[in-house]
Amino acid sequence: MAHDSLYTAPPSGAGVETEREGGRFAALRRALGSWDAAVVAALVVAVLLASASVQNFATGRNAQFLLLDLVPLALLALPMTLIVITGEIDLSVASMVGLSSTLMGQMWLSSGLSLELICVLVVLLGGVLGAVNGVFITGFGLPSLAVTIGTLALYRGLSFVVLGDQAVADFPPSWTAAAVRNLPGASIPAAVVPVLLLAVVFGVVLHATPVGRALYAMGNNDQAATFAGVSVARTKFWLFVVSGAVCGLVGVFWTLRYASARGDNATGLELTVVTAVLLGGVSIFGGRGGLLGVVGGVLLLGVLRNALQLADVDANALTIVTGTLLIASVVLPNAVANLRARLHRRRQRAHLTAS
Amino acid sequence: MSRTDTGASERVADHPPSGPGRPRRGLTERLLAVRELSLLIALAALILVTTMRNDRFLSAQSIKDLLLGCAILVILAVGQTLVIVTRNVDLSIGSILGLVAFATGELFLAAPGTPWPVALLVGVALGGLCGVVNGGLIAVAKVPALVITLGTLYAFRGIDYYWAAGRQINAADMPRSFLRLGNQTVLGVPVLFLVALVVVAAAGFYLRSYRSGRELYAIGSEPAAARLSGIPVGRRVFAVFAANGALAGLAGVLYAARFGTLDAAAGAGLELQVVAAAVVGGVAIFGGSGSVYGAALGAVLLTTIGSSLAVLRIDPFWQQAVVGALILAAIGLDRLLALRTAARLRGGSAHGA
Amino acid sequence: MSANQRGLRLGATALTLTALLLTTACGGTTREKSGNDTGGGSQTSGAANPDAQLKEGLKIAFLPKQVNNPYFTTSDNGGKEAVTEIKGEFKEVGPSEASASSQVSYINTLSQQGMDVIVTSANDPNAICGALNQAKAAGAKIVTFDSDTKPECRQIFVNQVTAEGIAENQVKLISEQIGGAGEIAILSATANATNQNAWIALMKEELKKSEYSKIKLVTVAYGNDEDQKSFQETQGLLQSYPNLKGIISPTTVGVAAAARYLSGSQYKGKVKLTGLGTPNQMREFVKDGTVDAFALWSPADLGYLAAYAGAALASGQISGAEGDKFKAGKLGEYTVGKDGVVVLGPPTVFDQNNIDQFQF
Amino acid sequence: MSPDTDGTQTSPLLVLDDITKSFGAVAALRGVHLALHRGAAHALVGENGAGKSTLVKVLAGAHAPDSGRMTLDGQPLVLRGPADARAAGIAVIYQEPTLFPDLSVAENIFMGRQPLRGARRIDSRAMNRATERLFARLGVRIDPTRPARGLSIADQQLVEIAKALSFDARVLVMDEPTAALSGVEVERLFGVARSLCERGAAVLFISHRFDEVFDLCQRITVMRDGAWVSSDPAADLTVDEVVRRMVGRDVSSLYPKQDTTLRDTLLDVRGLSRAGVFSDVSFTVHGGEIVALAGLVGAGRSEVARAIFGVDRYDAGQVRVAGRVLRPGNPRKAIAAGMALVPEDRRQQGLVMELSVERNATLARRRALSRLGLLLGGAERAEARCWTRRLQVKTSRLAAPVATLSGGNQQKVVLAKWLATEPRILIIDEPTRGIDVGTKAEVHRLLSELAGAGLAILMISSELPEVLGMADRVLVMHEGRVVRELPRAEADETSVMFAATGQGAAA
Repeated sequence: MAHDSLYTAPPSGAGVETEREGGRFAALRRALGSWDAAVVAALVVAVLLASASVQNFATGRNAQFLLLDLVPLALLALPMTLIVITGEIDLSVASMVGLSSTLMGQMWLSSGLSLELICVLVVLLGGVLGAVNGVFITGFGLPSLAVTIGTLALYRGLSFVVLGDQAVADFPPSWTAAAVRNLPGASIPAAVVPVLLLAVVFGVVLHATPVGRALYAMGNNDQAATFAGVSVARTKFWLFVVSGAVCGLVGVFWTLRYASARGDNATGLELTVVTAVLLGGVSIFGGRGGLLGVVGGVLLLGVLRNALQLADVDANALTIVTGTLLIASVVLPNAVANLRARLHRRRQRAHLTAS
Repeated sequence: MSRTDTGASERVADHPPSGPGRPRRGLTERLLAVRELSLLIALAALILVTTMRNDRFLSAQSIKDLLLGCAILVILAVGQTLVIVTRNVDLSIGSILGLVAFATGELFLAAPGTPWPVALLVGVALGGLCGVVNGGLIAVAKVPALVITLGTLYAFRGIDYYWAAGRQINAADMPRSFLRLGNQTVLGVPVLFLVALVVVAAAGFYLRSYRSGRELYAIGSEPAAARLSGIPVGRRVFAVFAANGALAGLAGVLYAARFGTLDAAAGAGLELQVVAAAVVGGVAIFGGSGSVYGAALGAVLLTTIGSSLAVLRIDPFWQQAVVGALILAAIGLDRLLALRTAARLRGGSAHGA
Repeated sequence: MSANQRGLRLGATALTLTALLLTTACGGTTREKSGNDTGGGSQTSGAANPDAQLKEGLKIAFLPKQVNNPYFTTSDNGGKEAVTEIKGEFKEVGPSEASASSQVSYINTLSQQGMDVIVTSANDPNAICGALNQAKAAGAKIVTFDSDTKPECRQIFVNQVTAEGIAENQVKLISEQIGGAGEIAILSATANATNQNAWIALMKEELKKSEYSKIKLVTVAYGNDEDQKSFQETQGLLQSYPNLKGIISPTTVGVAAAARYLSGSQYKGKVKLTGLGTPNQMREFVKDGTVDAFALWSPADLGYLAAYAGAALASGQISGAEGDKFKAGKLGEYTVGKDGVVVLGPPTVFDQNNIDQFQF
Repeated sequence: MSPDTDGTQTSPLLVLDDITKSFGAVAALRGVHLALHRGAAHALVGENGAGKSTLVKVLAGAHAPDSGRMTLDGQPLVLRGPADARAAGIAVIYQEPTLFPDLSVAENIFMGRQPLRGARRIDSRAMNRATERLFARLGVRIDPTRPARGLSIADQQLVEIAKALSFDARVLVMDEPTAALSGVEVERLFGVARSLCERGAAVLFISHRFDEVFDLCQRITVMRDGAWVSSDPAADLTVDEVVRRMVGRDVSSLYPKQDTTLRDTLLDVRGLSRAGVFSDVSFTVHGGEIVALAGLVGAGRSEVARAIFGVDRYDAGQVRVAGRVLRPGNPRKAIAAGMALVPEDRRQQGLVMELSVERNATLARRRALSRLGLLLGGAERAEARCWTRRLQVKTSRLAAPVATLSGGNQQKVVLAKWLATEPRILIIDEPTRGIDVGTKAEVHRLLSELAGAGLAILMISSELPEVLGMADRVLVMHEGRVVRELPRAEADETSVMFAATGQGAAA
């Protein structure tokens, strides 16, 4: 398994080396045990601060805008969380959304199928796109990073090929309106409901089923997981399929919400998804993190962007903020853990010399 | 890791080998040569097919265009090779290139009399600085380069946007002498391509003939063993990112000279092509093997594909899909070859004692 | 079968079943059935009062396709000048990449901030419609410029020139340069750029006129508004069509890239190039003889006019109905045309003689 | 009192004094002393897990000691990394070869020290010639330009030895270098070591083979459980005495395997082959029986176990469990059939170090414990509590990461994980590697009990006393084949080692 150690800086280390790593990761673990709580706390602080200082933030209408903007991000973050926990990554999600969207447009334009059937087909096709990733990664044993960079380009290219020079926009207004409609009597978009349902499903799978246990085990140590009877390759394959299917779903939502199927839909969204997942406390090395933290991360990211936008912060500054948040959310936990480990060693040394 | 007896070594108990023989060509080298050869064949086939459709594709002008077009990608691919060989990746080069290109324009705006070599140095230094940021973050945080450079991809681009604030720098703002760099030729060969050739040759020479160059391969091949051998892994990786940044900076300055019109979006999305060029050129994404010559050939091949798509009047939208498909095909092929080689080595003789 | 697999398969099956259920229950919506039920025509609300004074303190926001495009920077600055003249509050926001979805998010923000006028250039004629309608419902006046949305989503569209005007102008320029006969090609922006496609269609119409009968349009290439791509496409055009006499590139990025390519190639001066470009970008190439003449409207004036149109709407001077008239500061009086379209005027042609008088 | 003041004439070259090193809660080295003299070979012996390898890594500069002093030639020695150790003239041959698979053999040997020519360029011809000279000294012929990928483990070890030789080191540390070597190669190696000694170098030799230790070394240091036990001239010691010091008590009392009645054949392996790894391996294990698989490192024992359990595929042959053919390459089927494998490498294969004791103990049972596909309530906790109590795992809480436990307790968690699946066949690879003596005895008693309860146990062990004490039958492997089968009565150190080293195997 060459790919599990690819691009991971810490030494995979033979023998006793890992014992020291164990110590460090234990510290990391303590730091992260509270990461969920920290994210939620940061979210609350952000909401309070924004409500107090940013005009027009704390209104029902704004909440609706905010949530509606977050639907694709939240949906994509769910399977991404599981994939990153197994130590892999899927960078092709945004391209799969784009391709799903254009496929939907093309089918609507030329196939004469009913929109309901098209939606189902698009979700299934998304699954097929994910399966291509899965085959390359688990079948050929290639690093998911390299494969999904490849499919990032491939799927985006194909999505331009599919619709070429047109944007399909004549979807029935009843459908496009449904995508942005609010729940009756509330300023919460109806689309939030399926997102919540899926979040609960993913949360339960991750935290309270044998599958979830296996995901954590293989993310930490896929050899040990294999020895314990976990089908590492097969599980990962299906995760990528699920990721593709969710992308298909997001493609459908995106198309209807913006009433437009275009090749460039959702370009660059993968960065935001990965940022939200890492911000939510999922370790890029795999094996650690939870869904609650990720949901917190998604909301935090959304609130920050929305509030900054309302406060008339330049779009370019927002780009910098997203990039910096991504870096911070991987650098901080590691830096904290390193610091703790160093303090721990120093204490130990002091203890030893004293005795 | 295969731990199997290959019987590849012949154990001679009593008579040591008869003096130092002529070193044979190593298996690795032979495999590499095969890859570079097959790239050349692919390139030739592509040019042939395109020329059959349109004989102007092989005219002097067209070849000049090709060489001009691939120069920047070649330089970036060389830098990326240095990084990938150490089992890392740098996704931020497109943004570094954009930032440096714009900075070059700004420099000429602020100090119109600046001689172009100074601008070149400033650009390389700025690119190097970006690389140092990448390298520093990776060294401090000990997290995968992928994540860090994905972050700086956006951060550098954001700085670029912020600085440019929607402005554009035009050819008229830059000195003629600088712009001539972009399309001047020496004996019919564009200066830009010559610069790229020098970079390729220098990097290839360094990687083959210097201790620290070989250490890069060692780091990518087996990081744990590299540490035990006393190789300063952290320092080397840091240096590699700095060097890659500097090369992206060089590419940025050349970009400014070539295109003349600069806004903040220069080089956006280029990282995919660069990674593709390196991977197609036989640089193993797992690190430890591959050459800058292969990567450079990969870059030439990609550029030629782009040009021939235009000449063959194939829907340009296919181009990005082709880049993606090439990445997948290249890494898949490498994997297949590696498995084959491993099987051959293992199957050679099972405990043939 | 493993339980693990079972779980995943169960999920997939459930998903499919739900969707299928949905399908059968609703009986299916097909394209034929849904038809084109989007009503046309701009909706005008309330009657206009042509004598109303322009209000002061109007909050006018510019939302270009993207904030990093120099063209939009120039036109937004024109808008700013106008807003300052009428003592309003000016604001420019926008995404760093030209995508419709991020424009939606900005429209929502602007509407949330209680803007009186939103002046925007649409990345997609449909995608931002919903958000614009919501903003309109919340009390904002919507003016589009440069790139329109569907007419029902805005009150006024300030068109730089009529598409016919562009087509006429461009074809005339190239015909003059190549001597009225020969092969020409078009280098466009992205293949789904709405206005580009409209212009190209009209150019094709224009070329059917008898005076252009000896001119043959061989192909349309797409440079995606990227330097490198436009470069490559120009190169491809010249190789594919050895008899090419001229290129029209009705996009600022494309024409500059093509000019730069030509100026460094053997085709310099032999293959003519015209198109829509900014004087600053093209000055170099006009002076070195690569380009004889090209055209553009003034982006600053475009923004200026759009700001006045928005202010007139918000002050109740006009409602967007055909025939409404308003004064746009230094540019004088304009009349709203059919479908709420206001036309800036004919494009300016730049050549060796006048190019130094323009700085944008 | 310093342990090395007794009767040596010269002042020592390298001295380690009171070296301490711990990893988290595990103390790997506790006050270790060592003195190496010029021109002398010094043996370091101890059981697996006694801390020898950690000490080697300290010498190599790979681990910084928590406390203690090192002096080289009377000067204080501080190693901030492997590069410092090299600069000080300390060369290390590791137990596991540490080569760069993509680089050539010659480059592996000279990495970082390649011979140079003008402009500081690498002189690859000189490098290849030097490599050939080194191999000539060792009496082997390996193409210096071939990549290290694909070398056999013996050849890899030879490259490592050549690397150490190329240093002209003042101190040569060899951590079990002979495990994979044939007799001739070992002799060559010793010849080289002796010639280094004659030139004034100090050699530290770590091995489990006592004949080699007494053959090569003048002094012997014994370690146990991370602590220094004794350092004496080899001439004053006997093998029995050394073993007694290593183990800390009499050997015989350690292995309480009870005789049991044999039941039906539970595991039946027929003609199992995997190209280049092992071939034509056949044997059976009955219920109530402990069968040991003995052999040298690299003989293919663990690989056979992995193939039986389905972690690896095999090319030919068949595995039957209680008469039924087991599907190859699927550990889950093996588990379902009642098989359990306690792997050799606890850290990499047995445990998920960052997960809790509870999660680890129930990982193989996660499906059985779920209700309607959900793991709710305290099902896992209850199960984990039950088994950690039965095996007396010492841990503060079940939610603690398993990395915080000591080696012996970690091994118990692995056992708990597999015993919880209530297997019929237990394959256990190096059951007592790296755990303390008290726990060892517990593990042995447990194995005996399990066999008594009717389990079929296949035990792989590199520790001869353990093999001889525990096994009802001993299968000896050499180079991928089972070369001898010895019933308990016939198995002794000589007969097993004889077969394991391939001597007389053909007979």
